[in-house]
Amino acid sequence: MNQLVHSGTVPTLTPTLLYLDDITVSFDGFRALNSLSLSIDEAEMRAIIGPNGAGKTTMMDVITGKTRPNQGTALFAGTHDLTALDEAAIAQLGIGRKFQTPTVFEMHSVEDNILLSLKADRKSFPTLFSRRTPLEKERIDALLERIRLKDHRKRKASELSHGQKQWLEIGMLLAQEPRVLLVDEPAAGMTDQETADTADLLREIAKTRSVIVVEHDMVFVKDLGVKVTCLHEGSVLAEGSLDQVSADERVIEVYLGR
Amino acid sequence: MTFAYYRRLALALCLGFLIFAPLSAAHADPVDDALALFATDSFNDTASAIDAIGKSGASNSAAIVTALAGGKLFFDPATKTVYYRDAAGKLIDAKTAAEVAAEPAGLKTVRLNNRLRTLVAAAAGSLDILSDDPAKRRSAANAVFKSRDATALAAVDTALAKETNNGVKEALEQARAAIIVTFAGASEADKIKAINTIAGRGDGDAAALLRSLPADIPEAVKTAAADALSDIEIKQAAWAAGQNIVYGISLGSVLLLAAVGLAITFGQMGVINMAHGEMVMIGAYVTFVVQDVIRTSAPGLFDYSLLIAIPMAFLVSGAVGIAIERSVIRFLYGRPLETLLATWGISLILIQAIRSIFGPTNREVGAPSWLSGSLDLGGLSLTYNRIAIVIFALLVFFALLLVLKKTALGLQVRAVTQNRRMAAAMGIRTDWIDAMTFGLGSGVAGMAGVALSQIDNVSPNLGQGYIIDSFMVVVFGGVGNLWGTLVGAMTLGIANKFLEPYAGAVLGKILLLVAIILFIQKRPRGLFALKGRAVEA
Amino acid sequence: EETIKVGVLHSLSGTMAISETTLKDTVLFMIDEQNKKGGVLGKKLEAVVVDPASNWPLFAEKAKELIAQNKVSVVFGCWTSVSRKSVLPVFKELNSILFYPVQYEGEESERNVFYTGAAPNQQAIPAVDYLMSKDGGEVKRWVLAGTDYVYPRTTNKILEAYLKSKGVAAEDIMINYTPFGHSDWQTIVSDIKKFGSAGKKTAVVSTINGDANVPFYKELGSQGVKATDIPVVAFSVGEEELAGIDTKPLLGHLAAWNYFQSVEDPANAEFIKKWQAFTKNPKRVTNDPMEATVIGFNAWVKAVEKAGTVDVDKVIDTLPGIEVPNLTGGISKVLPNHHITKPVLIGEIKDDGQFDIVWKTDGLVPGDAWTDFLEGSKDLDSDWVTLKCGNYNTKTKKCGGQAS
Amino acid sequence: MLNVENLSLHYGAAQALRGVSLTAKPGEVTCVLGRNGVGKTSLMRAIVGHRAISGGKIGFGETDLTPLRTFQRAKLGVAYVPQGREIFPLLTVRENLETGYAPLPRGQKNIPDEIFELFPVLKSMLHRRGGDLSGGQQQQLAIGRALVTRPKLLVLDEPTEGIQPSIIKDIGRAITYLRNRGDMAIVLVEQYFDFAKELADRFIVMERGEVVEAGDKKALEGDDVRNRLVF
Amino acid sequence: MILRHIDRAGWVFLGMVITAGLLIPALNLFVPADNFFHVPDYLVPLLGKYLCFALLAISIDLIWGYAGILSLGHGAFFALGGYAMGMYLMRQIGTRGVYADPILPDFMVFLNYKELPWFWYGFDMFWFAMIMVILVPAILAFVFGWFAFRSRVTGVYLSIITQAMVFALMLAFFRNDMGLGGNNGFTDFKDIVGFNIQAAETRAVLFFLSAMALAGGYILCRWIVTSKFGKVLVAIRDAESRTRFIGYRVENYKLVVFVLSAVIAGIAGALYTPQVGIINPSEFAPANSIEMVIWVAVGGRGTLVGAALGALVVNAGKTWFTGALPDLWLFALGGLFVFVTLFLPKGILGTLSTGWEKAQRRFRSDGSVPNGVPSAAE
Ligand SMILES: Nc1ncnc2c1ncn2[C@@H]1O[C@H](COP(=O)(O)OP(=O)(O)OP(=O)(O)O)[C@@H](O)[C@H]1O
Ligand SMILES: Nc1ncnc2c1ncn2[C@@H]1O[C@H](COP(=O)(O)OP(=O)(O)OP(=O)(O)O)[C@@H](O)[C@H]1O
Ligand SMILES: [Mg+2]
Ligand SMILES: [Mg+2]
Repeated sequence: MNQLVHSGTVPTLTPTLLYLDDITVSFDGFRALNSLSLSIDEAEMRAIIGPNGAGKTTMMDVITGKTRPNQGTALFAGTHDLTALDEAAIAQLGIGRKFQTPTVFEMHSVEDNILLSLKADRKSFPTLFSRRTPLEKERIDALLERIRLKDHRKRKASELSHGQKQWLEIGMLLAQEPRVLLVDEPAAGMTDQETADTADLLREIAKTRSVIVVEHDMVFVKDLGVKVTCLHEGSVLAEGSLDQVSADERVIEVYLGR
Repeated sequence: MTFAYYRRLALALCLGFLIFAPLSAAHADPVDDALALFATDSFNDTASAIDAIGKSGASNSAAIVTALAGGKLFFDPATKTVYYRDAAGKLIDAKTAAEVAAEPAGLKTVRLNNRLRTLVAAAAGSLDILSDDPAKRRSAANAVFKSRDATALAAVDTALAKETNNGVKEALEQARAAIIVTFAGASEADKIKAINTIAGRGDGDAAALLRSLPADIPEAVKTAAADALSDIEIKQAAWAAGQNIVYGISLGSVLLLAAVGLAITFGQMGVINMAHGEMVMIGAYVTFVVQDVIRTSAPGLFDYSLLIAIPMAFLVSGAVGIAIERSVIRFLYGRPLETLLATWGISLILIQAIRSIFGPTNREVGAPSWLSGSLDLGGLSLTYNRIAIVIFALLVFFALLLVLKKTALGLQVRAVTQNRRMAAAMGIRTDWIDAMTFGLGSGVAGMAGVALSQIDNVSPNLGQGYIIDSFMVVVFGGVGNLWGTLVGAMTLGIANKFLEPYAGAVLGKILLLVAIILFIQKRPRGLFALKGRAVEA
Repeated sequence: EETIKVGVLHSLSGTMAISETTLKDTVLFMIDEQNKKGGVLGKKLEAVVVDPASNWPLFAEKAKELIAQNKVSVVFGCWTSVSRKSVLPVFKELNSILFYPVQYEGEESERNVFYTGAAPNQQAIPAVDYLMSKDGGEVKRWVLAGTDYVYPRTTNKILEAYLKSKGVAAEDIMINYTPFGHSDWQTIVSDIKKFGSAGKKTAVVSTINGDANVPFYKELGSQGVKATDIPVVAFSVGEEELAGIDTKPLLGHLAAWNYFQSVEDPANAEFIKKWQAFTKNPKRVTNDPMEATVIGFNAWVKAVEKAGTVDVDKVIDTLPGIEVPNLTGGISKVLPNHHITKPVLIGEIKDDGQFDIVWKTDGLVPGDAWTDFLEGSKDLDSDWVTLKCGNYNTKTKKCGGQAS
Repeated sequence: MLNVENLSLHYGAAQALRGVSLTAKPGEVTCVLGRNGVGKTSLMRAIVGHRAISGGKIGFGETDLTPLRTFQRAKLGVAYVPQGREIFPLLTVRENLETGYAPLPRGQKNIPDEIFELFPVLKSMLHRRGGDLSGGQQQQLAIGRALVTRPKLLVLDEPTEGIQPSIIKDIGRAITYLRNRGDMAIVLVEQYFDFAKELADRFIVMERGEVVEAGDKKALEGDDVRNRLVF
Repeated sequence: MILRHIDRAGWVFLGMVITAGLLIPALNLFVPADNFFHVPDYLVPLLGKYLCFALLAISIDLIWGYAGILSLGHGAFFALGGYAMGMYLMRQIGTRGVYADPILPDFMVFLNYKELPWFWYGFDMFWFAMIMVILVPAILAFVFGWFAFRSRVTGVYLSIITQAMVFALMLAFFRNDMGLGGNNGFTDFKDIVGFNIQAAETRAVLFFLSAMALAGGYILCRWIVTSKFGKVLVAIRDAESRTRFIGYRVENYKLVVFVLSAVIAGIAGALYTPQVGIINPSEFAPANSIEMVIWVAVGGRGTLVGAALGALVVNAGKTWFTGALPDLWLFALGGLFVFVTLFLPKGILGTLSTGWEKAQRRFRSDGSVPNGVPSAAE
């Protein structure tokens, strides 16, 4: 497993790695996030649940620079103001993301998808002159093995099935070796067995990195065994262990159902 | 000297026609002499002849001048006899004023040049000052205003006394003022009053008159004229801005017409339709063919030719569009860039086809009478054909908007372009929608061709001239947004017309292009960009 | 059977096709006529037609192809100045003959080119003279409107200098340039109207080219600019262009050419008849560049017959001095500067799309390669017979451009 | 009603389905189970006509669907909720639903109320663009859109993906309701085993493009099938 | 090794280009004119022109085929390179112009220029002109790209503003006031670095240089597109925003290729001018730029070799058609474009190579599919 996730990065001393405060995002008057506050510590895994449209994906959009909040603070490692940086800068800080609907480079082979994601200098000229090192090759192999796409490594990503793309995207995320992983619905479209496997993987990663997982699959969330935050209408509805949260009347009312 | 000629002529005509006082002349037969001058085929002689015939006292001299103006005065080079054709079309011997039984062969028209045309028009024009038709009276008054001929004063006064129509009356007063201002005998006070009247007119002609006042006028008149002139100039500057907007809207409408079809085939369907211009061209040729058929088989319908051509152009271009869609484009959905290649090829083929069929030269498309002339609104001048184009462009635009917004077609087109496979799974006949939409876009382009035939060449290259502008408009407005096309066309049109007077046509266009480039930096998805996740996905 | 090949280098597609296609047909017609007469030197003529597609570099390429690959003896071709400039080096390098049939800006005289269209002194200057005369309306104020390229630029420069030398004040001259294919003339026409309302007789001298003319005239018509108010004299509008316009509103506007279809002359009548028969179109019009092509063609035939060979050098040497009848009743002569003598005619547009000839020079005007009204070219002279030089500087007594 | 026999399908040279057979009857839910990449979606694509098949037969009632184009199948009453939602992103929610009018006769062009009862969120977002919705909302829209066409055969490819638990339950109830109405055959692709087990009247399990197990409700009780889904 | 990434088609192509670069001048210069193998004089610059176009097509394919930047204004860079070379050639004419002015080119004399405009300084020196050939397109591309890519202008919007750019340049160069010869542009060149430009030897050398430039341009582009950088470009082409989320600064990548592509186009233009003998604003015509894109599409977008092939096929076709079918050639050319899109959807090269693969497969296999669906691995 260590091969998958290098422990090369030195953890900063600040316990809070990601800090969101009073974030509001509105689209034509509709508040997708409503003064949301949240903080994630170094090497913490957090599960986020909440009804469809609660703002989970929007929150990730804010963190990764895709959406600019109308108000609020978003800090990374205490110093970087995420609302002022662009997507590439944020990614280079070490924030990686898996999208809700799998988005991979369709025209590239599975292998190249991973290669492009591998942690490396992202500047254009170094990239121009970079050549694949044996170390990189090893990492690619390990990752492909882990996401069970080794046999598909030469195939174009567009030819993968939906679930395979999900896995590929997880692989790409791992390849980046980010300090924070934002994982939006990793278990969607996976079998129960695969879902459990994903949970294993995430738990493993979370030993050294921070992870934010969004999922609707309660079994999976239970498997993760971490603190759960339930969003509703753009702000936090409940927070705590899964048992606590799922016992909350309001959570049952708006989310779990009876 | 033009002026002197005119003066003598007008005097003669006034005396001859208005007062009906027969003049006895010293010469044995002045009519003969005058007529002989018509038959020499020399412009100078003709000028003298016009003068002489007026003086000769011939009873039909008015008829002769009218015939001359209409190109209906003839002479027989062999016998030097002069004839004219009267209103009823009968050939009359100018001397005897009797109808000629057998038309002599080899008659030649007495030719006019611009100088003579001015003389004749003025002569014939002052006859109109007492005409029954107010429009004729007004134009006669305007002619006098321009000529400022002192001898017309009496006639103007007579006319003024009788005039009941306010507009004509004003024109007559201005004409009178114009005469007074230039008339040596008028008093200083009268002249200053006259200058005020002229200033009230406030147009270019008034300014021209004031500018060209003789140098030897009294100081007071001079200052009054200078004041009036600067007044007029200020007013004209204001009008000029208004006129620019009018020109801009008119250019914008042309752009809109040219682009609106593309807003469908490209904006809605996503086909990079390089053959769009050729659809416009086909529309223009349909107009030509319609007019050609009308000219040969039903000349009476000529005034309706455009009204007939519009639906015809829609159908023909639409049909060509459908044919193109069915035979080529439909294999290319989902490969938008290849539509560029294919439609470029199609455009070459269509250009050459038209060139092979109709020849490489321009074809004549005439304007129906109701489209010629212009409407003057204060200091603005709007030509009818431009007004018609503005109205037509807006009609087409809103009709299209209605079709796309209110019928199932509009929704289905968008569904098909956004996700072809899923649209089919929803039961939408994608191929039928494609064909109809492409046909609609092409048909609309064809209708644009009818309008453009009125202001541009009808040649195989017609479409090429508009294709770049059309893309510019659609993209500037925001692809897929019909309103964007409207606003884009109007913005570009007006901007162009405001830049042109300052920078010149070439530099103005360059500046506009640079402005577009800069604008797109600010709004990378056009004027009416859609926002939100939906687009980024 | 051995033939003599004649190259035809006129655009059959693209923007210039509209004008040039007719000239291609004219050459084919002339060849046909000549072959009926038995050809030249006992051999039939054979046309080699190519399409340079209004693409200037392609002109050079096609010229090479005609001369080097098809081995033509002479080429009739080009319309725009730039196409001529593009092929010049080719004709010099491969030593062949080009007959250029279109009015142009002058400032050129090449050994391998014969200019049968009008030089500025055979069109522009007489036209202005006419407008300044009593018959022309004694024009005092001038609008020089042109398309922004070298022919209008040069012509207007010459005219400006000429007008100033005639005492016209600078503020009485308005110069306006528009891009190629300009189609929105609203502003310019209204500016012209405004300029013309200063109380002095105003005229427009138009060097507007090609496609832009139709919208220009349509706008003149719809804004009611009548020839009696502000006459427009054009140098690039002929019968062919007018065939595409409803000319009723244009009555009386002018054009200056060396030939009009309406010229009353038996040779012309005969020519028109045969031409219409050849094209199987009884309405097909003729125009000035066609006449220039005809003169050039006949001059070449005559020179070949005189020289007894199609050898390029011999024919070039024989051509100056050759006299051929033109279609306006005179005899045009090829001059040592490779231009020809021509009459200058002014016509007014009639409502049937033809011109009414209202003025005509007394005799034929010899074409002048270098204008007398511009600084740089005043001192230049061209003579390929005695001086063997196209740009002989009469001051320095040197022939320019001969170093290589 | 639906009768798929011995179906095979290729992507280029690669074979994705090998002799797959499946039946679905009105008033029943047929579940298709299998791990990632075994060909479930490919099978659905074949049924709705998004992919040409290279062998076999698809019967629908009396009609043979194989020669028919996608929209013709939709006209016959085949509705599809694709994996990945495939919402028309720039159409509003209402317009997305209205695309379902195309195969309907004139009188029936309306949106049944039951859709809004099932997915109330759609009602409040009628004017929002489809692409702006959250993932789960889009999934709901996709199901709603399919129901607008009043299908006889409803093909659902992983419809619960990304949907919050309470609504999954609602969807389950809805499917039960539609099944019980008896006029609709339902084919359901599902990886969420418990959900499938609850709804399925019959099922197939696929592996490498082949059907490896088929049966009815009872066969799902044991661990056999569940084990099939473990890698 | 830079050559390692060249595939079979690439080697065939390089072989052909280099052979042609050597053989054609040799056949022109050393084989007597009546010999069957003689290449006539007029053909050498004509073929040289095709090579320049091929190089231009490669530069377009680099940005369009790999980075998804559809430039409808690439003619601008080509023409600017051509103009820079043209200015040098004009200054070489010296007193051999018709007005025999030692400094001012002819067109300036008759437009009454008193002295050389500032931007003409230095162009009498070859090295300076060569620097400009590279610098001028590069600077334009840099400034344009810097703004456009930073503002995230993409897709048709980018295409249209490139078109606006080339259109504006065309109008500007048409203006006689620009001091660049207006509509006529530059022509009637005399010599280049001291050699007569019309001499067969000079042309042979120019042809050889064009072939080398094409080969070099191909190798460079091929090296770029097979590098990781090239993979990033493709990623940008297919999913621009996704690439950003992985941390690549998309605008910089685009800017680098765009400038590079402009420089290659400029070099192509510089080689074009002396061989064709004229450079004028029609090179900026938007339709020309569209046509260039079409060469690439005909040959096969995203294949480099195909782009070059497309340029050769279309232009050779044009030469041939305009001579053989002067009245109808647009039908032939238009028909060719339609045919290619309908029947060779991947362009000529794309289709050839798919055909080759198929044939190979048939040869190798007996039903067993090499790329069969691997099942989810156990
Ligand atoms: N551009 C937009 N315009 C309007 N509404 C938007 C826009 N983007 C998002 N929304 C709305 O914001 C809300 C939050 O969406 P978001 O995708 O964050 O939800 P989510 O919690 O991820 O839901 P799910 O679990 O379904 O994925 C939704 O109601 C959505 O419709
Ligand atoms: N467009 C395509 N081109 C080539 N191969 C494809 C394509 N789509 C799918 N495949 C391949 O076909 C096989 C079956 O894919 P399919 O999408 O049907 O699987 P699935 O069972 O739906 O999987 P999932 O549960 O992940 O959605 C997979 O191996 C996949 O890689
Ligand atoms: Mg979400
Ligand atoms: Mg699937």
